Amino acid sequence: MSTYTIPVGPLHVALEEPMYFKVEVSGETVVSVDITAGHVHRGVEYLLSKRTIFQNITLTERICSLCSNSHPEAYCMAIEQIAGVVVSPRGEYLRAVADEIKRIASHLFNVGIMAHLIGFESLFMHAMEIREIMQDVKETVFGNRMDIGANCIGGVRYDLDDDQRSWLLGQLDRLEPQIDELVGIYTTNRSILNRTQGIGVLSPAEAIEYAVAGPVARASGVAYDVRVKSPYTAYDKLTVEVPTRTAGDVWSRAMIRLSEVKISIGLLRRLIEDLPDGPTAPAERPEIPAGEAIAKCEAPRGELIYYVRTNGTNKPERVKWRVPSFMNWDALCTMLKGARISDIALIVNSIDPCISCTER
Amino acid sequence: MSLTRSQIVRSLSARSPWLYRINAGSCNGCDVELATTACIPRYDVERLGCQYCGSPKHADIVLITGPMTVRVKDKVLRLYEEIPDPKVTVAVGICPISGGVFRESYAVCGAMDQFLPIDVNVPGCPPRPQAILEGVAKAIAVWKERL
Amino acid sequence: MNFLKILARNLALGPSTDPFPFGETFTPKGLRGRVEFDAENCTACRYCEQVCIGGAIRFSKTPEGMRFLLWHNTCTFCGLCEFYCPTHAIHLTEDWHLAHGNEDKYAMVENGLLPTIVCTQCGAEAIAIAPNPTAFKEPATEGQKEQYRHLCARCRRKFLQGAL
Amino acid sequence: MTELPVDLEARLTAAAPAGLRLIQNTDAKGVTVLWCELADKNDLLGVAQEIKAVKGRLMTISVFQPTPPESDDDEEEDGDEKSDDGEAVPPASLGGIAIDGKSYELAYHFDLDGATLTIQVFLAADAAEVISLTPLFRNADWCERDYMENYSIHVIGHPDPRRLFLDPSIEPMALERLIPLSTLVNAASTKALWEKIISHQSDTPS
Amino acid sequence: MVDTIILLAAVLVFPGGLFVLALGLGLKGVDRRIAARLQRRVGPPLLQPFFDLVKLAGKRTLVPEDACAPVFLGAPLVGVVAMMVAAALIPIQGVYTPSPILGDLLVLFYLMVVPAVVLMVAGSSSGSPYGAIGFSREMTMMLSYEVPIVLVVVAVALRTGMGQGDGITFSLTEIVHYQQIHGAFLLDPAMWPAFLAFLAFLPANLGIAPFDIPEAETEVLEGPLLEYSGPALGLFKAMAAIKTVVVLSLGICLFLPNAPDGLAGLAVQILKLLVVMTIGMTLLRVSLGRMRIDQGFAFFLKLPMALSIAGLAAAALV
Repeated sequence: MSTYTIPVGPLHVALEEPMYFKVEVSGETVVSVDITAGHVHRGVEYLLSKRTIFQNITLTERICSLCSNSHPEAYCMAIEQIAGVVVSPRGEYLRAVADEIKRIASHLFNVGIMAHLIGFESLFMHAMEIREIMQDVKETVFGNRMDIGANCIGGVRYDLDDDQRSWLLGQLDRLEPQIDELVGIYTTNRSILNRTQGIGVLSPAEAIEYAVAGPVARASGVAYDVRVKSPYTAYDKLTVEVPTRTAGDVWSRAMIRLSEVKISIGLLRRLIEDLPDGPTAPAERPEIPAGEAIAKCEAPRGELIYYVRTNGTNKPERVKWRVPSFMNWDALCTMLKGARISDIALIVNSIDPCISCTER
Repeated sequence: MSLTRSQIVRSLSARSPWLYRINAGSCNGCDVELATTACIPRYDVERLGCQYCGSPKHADIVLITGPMTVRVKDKVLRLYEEIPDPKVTVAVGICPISGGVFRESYAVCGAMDQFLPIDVNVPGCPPRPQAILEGVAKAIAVWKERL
Repeated sequence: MNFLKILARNLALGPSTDPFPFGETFTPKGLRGRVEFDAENCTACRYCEQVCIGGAIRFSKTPEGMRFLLWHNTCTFCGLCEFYCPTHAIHLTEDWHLAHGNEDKYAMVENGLLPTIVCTQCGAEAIAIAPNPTAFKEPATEGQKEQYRHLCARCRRKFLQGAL
Repeated sequence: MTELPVDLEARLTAAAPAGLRLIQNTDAKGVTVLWCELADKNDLLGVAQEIKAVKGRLMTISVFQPTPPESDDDEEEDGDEKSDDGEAVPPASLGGIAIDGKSYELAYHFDLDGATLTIQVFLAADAAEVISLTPLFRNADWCERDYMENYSIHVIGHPDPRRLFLDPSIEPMALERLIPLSTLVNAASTKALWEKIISHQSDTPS
Repeated sequence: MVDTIILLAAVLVFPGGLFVLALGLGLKGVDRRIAARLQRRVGPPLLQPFFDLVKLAGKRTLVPEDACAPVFLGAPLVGVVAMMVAAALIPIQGVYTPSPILGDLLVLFYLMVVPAVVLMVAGSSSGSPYGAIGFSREMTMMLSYEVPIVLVVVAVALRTGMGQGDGITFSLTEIVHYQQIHGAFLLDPAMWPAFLAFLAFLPANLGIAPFDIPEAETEVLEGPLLEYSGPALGLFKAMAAIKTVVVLSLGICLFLPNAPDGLAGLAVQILKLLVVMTIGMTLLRVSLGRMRIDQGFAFFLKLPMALSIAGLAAAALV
């Protein structure tokens, strides 16, 4: 059968964000994929060096709204290293709280979208309704449903009083049984299993070759989690379980995410219950001297690394970051090869691509 | 007589606004909130007669997010042309309204209303689903006038 | 077929749909919405302007005084201005009803004016600003604050040193 | 927790005959960060091979043009935090490449089981060439394409040196061109915007 | 002359034409409402499909540059007319008996293929790659479900014919009549395999999950309909609505036509349509995800095929 090329994207309903693939197909089977990137390139790296160090807290948050806590967190951690600011224990715990809340919401969104791509609207709605618990938590605790604005240089901008803590724990109690039920559905429902098992496979060797990160790596047997390997904020005081699977297919990635949601609920309980007393952030705006630093954190999609260089002025000289989707996206070429047209969107979604993060 | 008939037709038609969304380089916050607004039981746009459509040719109300990057500009404009009149455009989030925080970048064209007519703005970063619903309701009112 | 159980439960529980836009919706306390500026408390330190990534805040000198403008259509509602404001002169309200027709685009503004005054001490022209609470050794009384607002920069300094 | 190879320093030193400067820091949480400045860019491949041999993973590559210490040109306004004079920024890199605002610094960030090892390489503006690490680390591909379009650095032996993110209509070397100069002619400028807002304000009685 | 008028009335007013269109849109409204309730939503107004149709009728139709305009615009019209005729072919026990001039089960059978063919023509004439994929998928699906449904129909025809003693009959009127006297086939265990095969055919023919593969929005946008807009798209929506009634009515005809005379008969018919739709369509589409095209194809080659063969054997032998 002769091959022909179909364009997927850049403005495609199944994709949350504009990404563009030229997919060469033979019948319904993908022969090769060419990724054309850059539709969401907004020149944020340039903008960061034009704005002040404090403005950039918010600008890094707007790089991507699904990882919108991880970016400013890593950025602030790098600036703190340069300025020698030590975050108070309460600030560290609250940072981790914000991190885990975002992780749960992000993972549930991805898992829900997977059902949507299978055409299983009821399950999609069900997962998204569960996610609404977390959205309400964000809106109530932080004031916005996506860009929570938790971080500032030297700590966090929000605080939890006793009422909010018990309310939060109550929300987690509401969430947990629903997650358990959701895991049950994703583990046994034939509609899900038939469509997601065995497609978009990335073998453990390929995972290492492409240096993929986050749930994609863990679904291919690479047990790497920044929270464990190089702990930041309060994670050195917690035991973070790192789930792994070896099949490396679309389904495994979804299951890893669901397991991580469960683990995050446990972590959140610990963090909220053990919340130490003290200030959340320094009273004064710190002075930022010249210097360079690296900060890493585990974004919902995996390892996020920030390199910041300052020169003593109020603007950073260079801010560079690498998001997990950067490598995961490149690995799509391997995952998509031999897939069917109907699975393209599913496979793309399975890496939970953050285009805006990647293209900046 | 003909006037009343067209009025009836117009008010019936106004109860079927189909939505289409265009991402012009957004950070995905507004898109996630749009998906939430459009598809989940809690906000249920179907109550307003809305439904999401996969083709621009089926659309009546266009929701645009993102600061219009240089790369997508032509594609967005082409897509916008494909949508049959009468149509109403809603800018969701501050990026399409003013360029937002990405204004002044070399890769961003800035405010969307320089390139295509915008009818309703829903500021926010991102706006909450209720605010988007409010914007859609405003857009439906505008649309009814154009039918 | 485990999903049928959920469908049956959904049917039994009834719709979970928020009544908005036909009825009231919930608005959490602390939602970051429309920004409010209180010129009475502003110290004109302009920290808010410096930390605003959207460039939504602008102070400008006019004959009437120092003018504060905030355009909501480029405001990210991040709250950094509120966080860094020493006197709570700027704060985010819970009002999220900001959707508007494009004709009102440039009217989505929060206005404020720090009026031009004549210094009660030396008669020089100055801008009325509130004192930063950290400037006082002891918490300032209302009277002291009022007095401070009507001084020029030089007399303010003297005032704080207790020289007036 | 991280366990660094015991002979790491020896391996790196052996791989960089032209010399290197290695600094190691471990923070209170036990996270180790290593900075390694190479005197000669030609040692890069050898060092990278050693890192690969100890199962290092390339995380990303940061590139920029370090500003010389006395250049404060790009402080247009409200520069209330001027850097102190006589700051200890070396005028030249370890390998003797002058930091004149035009030379490049390449920082290759590697992960060694949780520890971060940054290999810094300096390129003079007139010899802005560096070898591609893509054959060694598959994921260097996009990183190298990324900096090729932002800086005028030639990567030797890159398998697919197309543009990555920049639209063809945007002139190349975006970061090199724009950061020091800020030559922005864009309809989206803040100044034009505020003129509109203010004129609208004066139209409407408050 | 009178015959012609009656025929035209049957095709254009009742039970075809306006009546079946209204019924189809009404059913669709109920379907969306029930689906919404199952998903914890309020859902659209019951009359939403009417609003949609009125709106589409008022919009402009754009013909893509690459498309052949007469074919592109003619296709949906042919589909609607075919479905209206098909609706006039199906008897409603106690209410309507179609004129034998219109034809029998075999004619109906051909007419029911028309929508799929029309979609294929639409998909291939639109000049969009997604339309082309939709075309090939529509074809694949049709190939897979057509054989089982033929066997089901033959089984029913055989059962009726044998019961009447003349081998096989393709007259729907007779099939209905036979069941009215001898009891519905639904209550005849020998016909159960055929009935089950029909239930599997239902979602495939109507393009409902798990077999909504040709129109899958997230995969091929809306497949053949991608390039359509305005009244032409409205015609497709009308065609789909009428087709729903036709296919469901056929099922009722084949397996459970029994009903009283007159208005009560009409009420019973509508009630049956609602029940079959809720179970055979609504519940299915909210509780399942989509299959992949190869999975859908393989599915029909296995279970429905076996069921329909078993059904035929049972109809002939038991």
